[in-house]
Amino acid sequence: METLEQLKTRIVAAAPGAQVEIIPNGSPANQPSLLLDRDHARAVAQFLRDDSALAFDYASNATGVDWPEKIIKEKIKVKKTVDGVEKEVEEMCERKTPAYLEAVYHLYSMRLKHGPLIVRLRTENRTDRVSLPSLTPVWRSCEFQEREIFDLYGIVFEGHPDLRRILMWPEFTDFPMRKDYVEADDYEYEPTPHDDILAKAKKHFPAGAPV
Amino acid sequence: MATASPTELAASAPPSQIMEVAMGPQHPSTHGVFRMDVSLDGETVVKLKPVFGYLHRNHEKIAEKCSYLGSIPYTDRLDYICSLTNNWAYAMTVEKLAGLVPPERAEYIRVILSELTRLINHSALAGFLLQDMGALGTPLMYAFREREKILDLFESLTGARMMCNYMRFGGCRCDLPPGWIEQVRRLVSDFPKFLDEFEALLTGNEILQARTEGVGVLPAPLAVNAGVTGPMLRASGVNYDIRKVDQYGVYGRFQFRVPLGERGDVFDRYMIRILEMRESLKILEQALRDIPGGPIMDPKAKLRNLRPKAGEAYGRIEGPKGELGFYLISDGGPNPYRYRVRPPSLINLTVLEDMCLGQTIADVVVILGSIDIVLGEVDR
Amino acid sequence: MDGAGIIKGMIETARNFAGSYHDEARLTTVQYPEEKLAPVENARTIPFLVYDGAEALPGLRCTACMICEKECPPQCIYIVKDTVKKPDFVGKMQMQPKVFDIDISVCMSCGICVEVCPFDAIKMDQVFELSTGDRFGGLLLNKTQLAKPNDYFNKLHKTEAAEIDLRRVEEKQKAEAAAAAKAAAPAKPPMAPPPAP
Amino acid sequence: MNGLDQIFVGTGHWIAGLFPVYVQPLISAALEIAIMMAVFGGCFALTSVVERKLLGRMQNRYGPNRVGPFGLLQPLADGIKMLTKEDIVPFSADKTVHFLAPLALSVPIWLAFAVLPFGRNMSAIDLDAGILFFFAIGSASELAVFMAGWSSQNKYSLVGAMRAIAQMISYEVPLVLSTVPVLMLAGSLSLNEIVAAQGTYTLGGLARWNVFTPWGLAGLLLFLIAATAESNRSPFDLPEGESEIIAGFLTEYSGFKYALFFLSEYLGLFAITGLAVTLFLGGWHAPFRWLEWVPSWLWFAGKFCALIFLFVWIRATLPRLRLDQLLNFSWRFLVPLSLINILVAVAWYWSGSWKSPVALPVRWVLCAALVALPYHWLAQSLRGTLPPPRKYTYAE
Repeated sequence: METLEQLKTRIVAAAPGAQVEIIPNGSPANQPSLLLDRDHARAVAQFLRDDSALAFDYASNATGVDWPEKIIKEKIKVKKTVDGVEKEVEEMCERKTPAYLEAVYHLYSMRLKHGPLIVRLRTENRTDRVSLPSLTPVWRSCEFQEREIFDLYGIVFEGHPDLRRILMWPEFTDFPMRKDYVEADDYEYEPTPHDDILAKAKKHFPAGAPV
Repeated sequence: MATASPTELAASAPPSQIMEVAMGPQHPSTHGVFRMDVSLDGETVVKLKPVFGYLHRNHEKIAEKCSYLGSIPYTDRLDYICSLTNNWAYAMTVEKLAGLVPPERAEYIRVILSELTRLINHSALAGFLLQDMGALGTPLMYAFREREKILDLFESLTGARMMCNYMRFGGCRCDLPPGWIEQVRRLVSDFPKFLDEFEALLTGNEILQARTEGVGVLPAPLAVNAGVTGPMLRASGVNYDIRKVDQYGVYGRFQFRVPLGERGDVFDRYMIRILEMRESLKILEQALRDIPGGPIMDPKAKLRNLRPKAGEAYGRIEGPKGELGFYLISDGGPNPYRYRVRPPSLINLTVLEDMCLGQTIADVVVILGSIDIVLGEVDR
Repeated sequence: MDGAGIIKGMIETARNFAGSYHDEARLTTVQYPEEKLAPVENARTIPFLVYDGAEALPGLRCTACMICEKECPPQCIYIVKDTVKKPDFVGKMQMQPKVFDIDISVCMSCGICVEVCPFDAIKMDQVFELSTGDRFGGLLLNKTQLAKPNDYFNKLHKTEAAEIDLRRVEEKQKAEAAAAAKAAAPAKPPMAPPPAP
Repeated sequence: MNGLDQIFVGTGHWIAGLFPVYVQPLISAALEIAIMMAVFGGCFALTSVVERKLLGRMQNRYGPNRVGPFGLLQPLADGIKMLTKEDIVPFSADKTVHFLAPLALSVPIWLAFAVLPFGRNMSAIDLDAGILFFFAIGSASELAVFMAGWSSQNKYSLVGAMRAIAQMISYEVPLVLSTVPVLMLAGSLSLNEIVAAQGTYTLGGLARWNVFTPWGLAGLLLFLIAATAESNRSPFDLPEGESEIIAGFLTEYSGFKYALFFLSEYLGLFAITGLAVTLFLGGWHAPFRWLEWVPSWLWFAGKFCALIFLFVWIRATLPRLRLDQLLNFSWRFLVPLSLINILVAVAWYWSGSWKSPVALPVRWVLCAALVALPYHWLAQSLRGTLPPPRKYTYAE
């Protein structure tokens, strides 16, 4: 399998107008991934599957990941005139990372026995525009996994044959796997409560924790 | 009976005759809490929608609150028949994430334990499949008689029969007790006798052949596209065994073959599992022969607050049910940022409806039995 | 012949039927209350606290370091530190737990508390007849119910217990040697480092 | 020999003798009914536990051994459990039909025992058309099973009931056809005459049972296969296919009604086994002349238990057939084979007049071939063109 750079050039050549970005991976497993843009994703996926040299005919894993807004404190060099002198000064400033929901696909080739190629699709934001093109028409193995991502994360997959909740009951409204999910208050008595269970116990038995 | 296409079937029967039946969640042969909304025309299946979620306890959210060491016992509860292969998949992924290398002896112990788990799973499956077909208990009891011997071996090594919690990232928890290798060697030497007995009881049986031949045929291209993995995929003739493809652990050193089926129907899936058991015995013999001495834990591995560098890793093994994968994203903290399990049972169920259309209720039960699902892994 | 497969299967069940009367491998049932399986050394059900010496509470090895409470995946251990210190087997003053509860209805017998405990204070028991009618308090074991003597631990896990006892005896001798050396050291100038252990 | 053999008949007469003459027939009839219900009720209880113990032994375990010595009081425990269990009737069920179904099934079965000869002149009624009466009673069970399935208003019960109807009707035909050769050669429909026809012994002392003739052996096998289907037992237990449609027509029954279904299933099995013993295994005759001294009813019981063991043995081994295979098996295999069996009986009877010493083995081979060849061709046509044997390639 060629390196990601060659792959990127071939993808851009095959699907005109597709923006592809290589995301490095910090861990020693060195599995960098490709970030695709939303509107060309289906075409690129089709290319990845049908190209004879790549032949990624097996989408092993489709995962949802939630990246909420994070405030990063950074020291950046700022040119400031300190009492008249032009000087480089390090200054702390906060930078908000963009918040989005992400769907990660691990692609393998059963015919040529290579992989994994990791493909990432990101939604615009975490609140209203949370839709992504579904890859189920290309690989049917993503059918249940995309339903699970929709159920637990809330990413709406357009073009999915049968998008409904897979694990939770249909009337459930919230998305449990998001980082800012607040659990329903179904506290049950536990004889040894501590940490967050203790906090809940105190809420339920204000007179004092039932030690 | 030719598999009629869904539209053709639905059109033929007037709607009033279609009978909606909910098979499950309390049903004797759904292998756990699992429901299938089946609409029947007489006894022929016209539509089948699987419904999951009865055993969903959000294993992944729990793992995000637990430390890396803390979520190892939870992996036992994923596919509760093969706890050791779950442990291995998770431990291998954390080793990829944190860059740990288990010593030789630990790798050999892992291969031995995962092949023993494969024996348990395949023999139990053959027993449950026959139970679904109506042979009440006999094949299942013979399979469980052998399984008990293997579970006793697990108990003497890991402390528990099913919830072993034995493997750690960087190696294993404790070394083999004296005489354990000897007991495994004895078990491996007289397991083929059980297999021959099992095949004599079943494989030639005309009723079994009649009930399984041509039932639930899974064509190879649909299998590959739908992400089916494991014995079910190889029964359709696709040569894809992760032990051979990735050669993870020390599988590269063993000579064993990968049986491939021809037609991909229920009989092939049953036979593939029997043949795979024989291959596993070969691996076990080789592994028992040249297991080295030495430490069983990577000295560099820190069990308690392990904080791998920010990054992600996807590790996968050939579990008895298919490709069991773990996808971990770490942000440098003691808890994984994202912990994802790739469940072979859930993804193998994608093709359940395609295989069951046009068959009768009795076949739906047999086809579901041949897919080999465990609800702990499907619902997580 | 068409019925051959069925007849072969029938012969198989007949062999098992006959075998169950004489062949011990073909009748594997253990009649539980009357016959019991031999105890397995590595087996683990629920944790218990180990104490040395005669009485339970002062002899507890546990120093309330709360590591097991943090590491326990289902969080079923609840410890409250005591203000009074007590000498441990080497003589050093150590903390001790005022309250040490384990809710064995939540405990999943995974044994992680045993692994992470630096003082060998908590070990896995092998008792499994734990059923009780009382759903709330019955399965909450407190310090006194959990404490069990060291020789009970030796009886259960022989090899592990032997190693630990060996190690503790060595540490005790080392500590006494260090104490003796310190007692002899004031004769020499106090700055001399104690002999390397 | 005569004393022990006629012990029951004798005591029966003696008790009847105690009463005035005009009431004696009533008393003897009541006595016979009471004894039959006691014997076969007890046999039901015993068989339910012995079957579970045999199944257990075939599956490397003990089977029930906690209630009473060797678990023999288990039926008592089951009986009490059945009586004390709550009798749930579904809300939308058709109450009266739901209530009547178990009665409609278990009452006729008792009648079937009237004609069976259990020992030398120990058959309750010596009907001339005993077999006709037996089959007429036997076919009453379909209606009751369908009543149970339909009235429970449960989808699985309905599927189970439809299966039961299809199965019982299509296996009634081979059941009756396989008895035709016996009737032809015995020359009478009365069961006592049939047993008497098998009473003589060959020179070597071996009894002339029908099963020792080719058409008799084939007939017995056909009869036993059809009998397992009639009594809904193992390879054909589709009406209550546990693993597919939960318990078929029994799904909505609990408590004593379920026990009644259980009872009538076993009684049906006993009746059909009794008939098989009478028709093919020489009723209450001893297998050898020098064994004549053993009481006749003991021979009947021995053969009866052997066949019950065979049924349990089959139940332990074979998986279940699918409905279409079940019907194909009956109409395209059993029925033609039992018709051919009648021809074989004719050939056997016609060749009976050969005088040459080697006649018997030649007749045997001839008639056996006359059955075996169609057996092979019919099995071939049943399975359709044989798919090529499966070969499994091995990838390195």
